[in-house]
Amino acid sequence: MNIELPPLVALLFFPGGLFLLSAGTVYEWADRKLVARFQNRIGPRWFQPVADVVKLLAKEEIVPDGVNPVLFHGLPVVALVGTLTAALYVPMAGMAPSYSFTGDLIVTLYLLSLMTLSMGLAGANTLDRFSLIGATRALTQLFSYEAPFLMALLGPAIAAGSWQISHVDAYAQGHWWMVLTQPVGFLVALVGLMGKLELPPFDSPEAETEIVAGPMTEYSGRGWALFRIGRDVELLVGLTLMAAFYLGGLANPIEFVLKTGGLLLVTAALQSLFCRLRIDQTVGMWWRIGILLALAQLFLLAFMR
Amino acid sequence: MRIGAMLGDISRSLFKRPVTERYPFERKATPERLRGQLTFDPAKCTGCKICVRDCPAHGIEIMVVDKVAKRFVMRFHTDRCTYCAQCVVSCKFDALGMSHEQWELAALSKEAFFVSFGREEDIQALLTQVTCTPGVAPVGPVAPATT
Amino acid sequence: MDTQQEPRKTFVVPIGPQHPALKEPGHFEITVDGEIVTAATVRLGYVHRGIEKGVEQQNWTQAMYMLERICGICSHVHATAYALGVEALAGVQAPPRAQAIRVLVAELERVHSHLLWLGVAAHEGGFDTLFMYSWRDREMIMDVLEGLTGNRVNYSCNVLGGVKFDVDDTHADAIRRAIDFLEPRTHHYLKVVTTDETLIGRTRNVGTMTSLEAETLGTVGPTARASGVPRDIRVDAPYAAYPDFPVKTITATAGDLEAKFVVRIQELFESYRVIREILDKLPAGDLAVRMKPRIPPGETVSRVEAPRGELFYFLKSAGGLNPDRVKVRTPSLCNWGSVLATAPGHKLADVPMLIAGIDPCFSCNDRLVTVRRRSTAETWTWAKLRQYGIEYYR
Amino acid sequence: MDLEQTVVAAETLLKPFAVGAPSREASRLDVVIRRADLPAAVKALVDARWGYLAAITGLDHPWPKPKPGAKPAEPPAEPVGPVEDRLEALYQFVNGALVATLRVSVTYHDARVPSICSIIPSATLYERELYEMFGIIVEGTPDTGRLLLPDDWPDNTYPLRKSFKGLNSAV
Repeated sequence: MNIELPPLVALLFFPGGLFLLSAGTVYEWADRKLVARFQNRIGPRWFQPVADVVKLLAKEEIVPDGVNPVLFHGLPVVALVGTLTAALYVPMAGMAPSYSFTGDLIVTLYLLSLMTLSMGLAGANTLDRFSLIGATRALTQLFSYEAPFLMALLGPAIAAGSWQISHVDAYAQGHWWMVLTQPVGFLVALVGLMGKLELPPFDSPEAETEIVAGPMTEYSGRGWALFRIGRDVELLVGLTLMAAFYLGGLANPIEFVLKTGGLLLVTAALQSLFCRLRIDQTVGMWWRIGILLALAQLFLLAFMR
Repeated sequence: MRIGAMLGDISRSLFKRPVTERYPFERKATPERLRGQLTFDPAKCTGCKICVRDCPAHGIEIMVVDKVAKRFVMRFHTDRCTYCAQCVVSCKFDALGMSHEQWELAALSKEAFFVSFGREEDIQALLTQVTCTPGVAPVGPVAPATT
Repeated sequence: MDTQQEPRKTFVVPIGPQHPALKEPGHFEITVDGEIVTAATVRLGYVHRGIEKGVEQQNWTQAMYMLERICGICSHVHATAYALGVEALAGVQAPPRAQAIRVLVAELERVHSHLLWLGVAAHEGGFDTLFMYSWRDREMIMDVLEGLTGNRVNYSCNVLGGVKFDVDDTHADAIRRAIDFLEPRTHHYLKVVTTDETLIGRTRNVGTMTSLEAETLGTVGPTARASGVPRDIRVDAPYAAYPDFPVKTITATAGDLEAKFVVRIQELFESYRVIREILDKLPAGDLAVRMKPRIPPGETVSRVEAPRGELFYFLKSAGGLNPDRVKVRTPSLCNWGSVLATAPGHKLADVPMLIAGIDPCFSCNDRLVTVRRRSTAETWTWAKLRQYGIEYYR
Repeated sequence: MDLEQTVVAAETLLKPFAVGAPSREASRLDVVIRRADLPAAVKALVDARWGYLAAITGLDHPWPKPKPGAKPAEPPAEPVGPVEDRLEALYQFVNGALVATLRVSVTYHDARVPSICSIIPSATLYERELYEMFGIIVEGTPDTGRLLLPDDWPDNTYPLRKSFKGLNSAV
């Protein structure tokens, strides 16, 4: 599907700004609800994530002593802007990406990493011990999953012969689902996405039973709300990217909802199945298994072509 | 050794009703022995005050209106009570009991925690008596505390 | 940041008094080098309520309810230890039916406590699904106890000289149904904790304590039994109805966190068996004997096996209406040493699980004197509080 | 090991230190010892691997209030045994069904006992509690920081002594 939108509309309403924010909260709700149902609970009502954000925005923001205030206020904005911008290059809601150029896949991936990077810096910016440990863990985890995740997404790109997301999407629509032809890459990418979003079992950067909220410990009010929305949007963008690459592309909104919803169901199940991994276990797993699998997949693809 | 040992549980739960109770929208029936609000039968009370002596939380007061005519008023502090039912066991005359119907005892004001039991006219009698004596706390919800 | 400027300075991670890992207030200072723990200290007393002093001002009957409230999870064992001690001082024996009901409630309480622990320990390791399921199943026992005793936590089942209520057929059936439901579930949990790869990664060879260490550190209860030290008061010095309904001591040899999981879960099966046996062979007779309000002078020691280990009561009567001295030594206090001794060398991520491993009960440790400071005792109105907030941030 | 054997074992171990005959109840063995003998007695039990330290209980035996008109009695000179006007520390060891208690008495003005932490390291928690609650100074215990009482608790105020009637009156 392809609709031409005036740039301002694309930026503020669809597929940018307003749509992303509301769809992001909906996906967060769906994620929480699914995990709750997997655990035989009721889970939150549909407006809970919105209510959380509204409440946080209305709260006083406490700036702790000893932080750089510019960074403290700026980092949440950078994180959110990064993810919002990334959304412009993906086939959001089954529509063609608003902006597209050769190599936009790489740009998107880096924009998505901005989130984790900002969180790490935000944690390191404060004097809080929990934040510092959380920041160390967040950045350690970033360096471990980033490479395999990137390689796993390169697989479909190599198959399609283009590093442009819209081209890969179009290629995926016309061929077999790549989850069947490249199952290893799909697995690595899915787990990598969970690592990126710090979902359980990869949530040791913010393991509440050890370091409270990790890098986010000192954040309250607006900053925390922005990080949360940023994370929601990242979830949405990540799922869209995965569905476009591995699940036969996104041709229309219905396919978008079904495919990302299905992926969400799988990630929710994975979230509730495992015990949190220690940071050394996470890193060990990625470097020992994740990257090897991704590399093997990549070499195989290179030979096949 | 396997990965995801609880897969069976979570996939079954997806198709099951959640077990979460929707209190206060739905209330489960309370068991008969549930210890809720204290009940008092003024006809049976003899004013021996063993319940007052044994209460670990000082939650019971027995006011004597007329010892000879066996007219007693019990003042019960809902907020102090620990719901241990020692008074019910201690009472040799079965004058005390615990309700299993009145158990939602939370309230927004302290006055609600101060309940007087007894014959209506006895409470009234106590009230007039109390209002005549300055410095004595008034009696429960019939006459809300002014402080 | 401190570490960069002064590399020699230690980096201390404070856990508590308020911390998501602790469901009750306690304070740990964990010195870390990167992620590795190098030292650990503990500070208790945040929920110190002055109970040991408080009971000296209560009469013998009232004191029991105060002591029962030392702990919210193992409340019944406190009341039982105290009641048995007072009965020994007074030279009174509770009737056999009462003793059996005490043991019945104690075992039900052990089931509820161990299931609660299973959930908490899983949660500390970030395994929330196991936490939700074990607590869901624990609800069965809570309902049974509510139906049987009238309260969900502080059952107040004891009176001095016996128990308050009888177990009739409807309650016995309800208990049997709950046990029948729980037994297969418990088998399932045992399988989960011994086979799930991610959980084993967090528990196997973590916090290992040899049996010699366990013995010298003076650990008690499942913590000691997981290291192969068979300390169980129900077996060593049977009390109440345990001589008639003997239990088997469950031990493991590994001494790590996984062994603690296994020991506690296998104790559940033993509890189920004892509960069924008591229901089948409940002795007939009275529920309580009468006790005088004055207790003859003397001293006694009363020991009871709480879900967490040996509960030790020392009672002294001066012959009056009030206890002269009640000393309570709860199992958690014995087991602290094992956490502090095993923590160094582990990852920071293991610390919450190590703490949870002994099933600590902070309220149990902390007892004794209400602090009333006249100068600061001041009631603030909402308006005043708000004004203070505005002033503060101006 | 059955109960009688345990009792005999404990009696033999503690005999050199006992003051007077040990008193015996069904499952208890009380041995009064002198303060100076405490580490040696504990070491004897630990070396023989006789049970474990279950608790250290403090007791306060204040001098009873003299009856009106009567002259207050003189306290005995030798601080031994559970006499009045004394603080007492009970070291309770448990082996199977038996509780063996080492009883040490000290006077109020010389309330100090030697630490047993070099023999049983985990005793430090009990010793700190004993000090905080009864003011019996445990000489040589490794850590003397506050364990249970608040940090701003006044010094020389020991809540479990009978003379303590609440913070306001005690200060």
